[in-house]
Amino acid sequence: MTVKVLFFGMTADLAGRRELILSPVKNARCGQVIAEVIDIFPELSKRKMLYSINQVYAHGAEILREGDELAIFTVVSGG
Amino acid sequence: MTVKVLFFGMTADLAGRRELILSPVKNARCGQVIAEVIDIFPELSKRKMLYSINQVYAHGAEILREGDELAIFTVVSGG
Amino acid sequence: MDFFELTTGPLDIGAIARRVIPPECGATVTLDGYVRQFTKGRETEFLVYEAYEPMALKEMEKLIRSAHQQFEISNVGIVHRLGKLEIGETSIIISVAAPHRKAAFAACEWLICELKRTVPIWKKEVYVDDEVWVEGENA
Amino acid sequence: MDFFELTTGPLDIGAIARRVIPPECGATVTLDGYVRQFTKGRETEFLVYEAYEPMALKEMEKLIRSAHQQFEISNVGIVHRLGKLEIGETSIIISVAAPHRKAAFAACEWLICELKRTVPIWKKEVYVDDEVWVEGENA
Repeated sequence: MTVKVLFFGMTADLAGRRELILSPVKNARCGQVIAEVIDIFPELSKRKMLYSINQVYAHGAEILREGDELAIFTVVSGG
Repeated sequence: MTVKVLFFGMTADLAGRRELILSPVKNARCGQVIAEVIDIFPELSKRKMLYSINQVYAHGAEILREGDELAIFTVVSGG
Repeated sequence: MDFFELTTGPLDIGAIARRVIPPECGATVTLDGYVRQFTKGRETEFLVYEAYEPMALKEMEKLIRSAHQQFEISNVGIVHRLGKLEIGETSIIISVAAPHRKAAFAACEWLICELKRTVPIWKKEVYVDDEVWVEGENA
Repeated sequence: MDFFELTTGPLDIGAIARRVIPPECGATVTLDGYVRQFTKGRETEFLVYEAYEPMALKEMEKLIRSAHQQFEISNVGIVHRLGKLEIGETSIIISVAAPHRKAAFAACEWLICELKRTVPIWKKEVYVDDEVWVEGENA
């Protein structure tokens, strides 16, 4: 299956890109895919990360489905 | 001595005027002058009144001086 | 800079909020009071505000001084409109700028509460067939 | 009517505060956040806000729904600006109308606090010789 990984703000700078298509194993958990992303971009491991699946905050245990949109970002700072 | 009495909003309506010049006895207290005003305009006695002397809230025990400005009004309702 | 004014013209909330902003501050909290169409189920045609103007300005100045003593705020702006106001028009704007928004919220809420209690301004509600000078709840 | 928007254009606090006013309400409380010139003593040149736009809008909608459950309020308007902002420009406006001002103050303060904690928007502070993506304090 394929999932789309999105980066914003600092994570986009650290990854040097805003988007990445990954093909994790079927029924991969969110946390496994995050670990895979950090392997590719080790700089990301230095920051406290938050993630969302299909625009809803995720905790890591969620199982990803084909076509899911996984976003990885630092603690928000709007306002 | 003479003091100027001012009315606002409801007290101006009840007194039918906005201003009155009174000549109380020397060293008259605020409360005495208020009582005198209420004798002239008995309608005023039906409302809870606040007063000020020279634009500062007064309690009634203050001694009035020549030329003082005494205002009589109902509980404020701005905002 | 603080400011406190009485005016018979329309109030511009944006212009007033902007005037209290100092360069080092991060947030402004603004209270915007306006003429209600219905009060206790009764339809208001329009409102008239009257003030004992020199005393009202003195009391507003006192409130601002007291707010600075109680809260860590930078600037306060208070403008109260007088005269005839149509439904939906703004009668009062209180804008408070502070380095931390918590103080701005607290000061703004305290200021409107105290202003309603102490500043000599009176509101007349005009109905189709009647009119009433409103008496405040606090003495 | 509630509304929540992201925009790259300048924000007009007066226009936004006015949009939340229903005829039966008496007060609007508006929070106006803007670009500080100095952060921890360092002079900011300008700011850039970036959002995960579809998720930010969903989170803003959730906040408004939750505010209605917790507070007796009529309408809420939230507009956050994105892109480049100069010093002094407004980055966010939250406007809450309520029959009683106490609820409007409480809801507005809760909304800005929660927005800063949950809505996926990031701020980049640009200095003369450096730039930093700000990381929020709450997780």
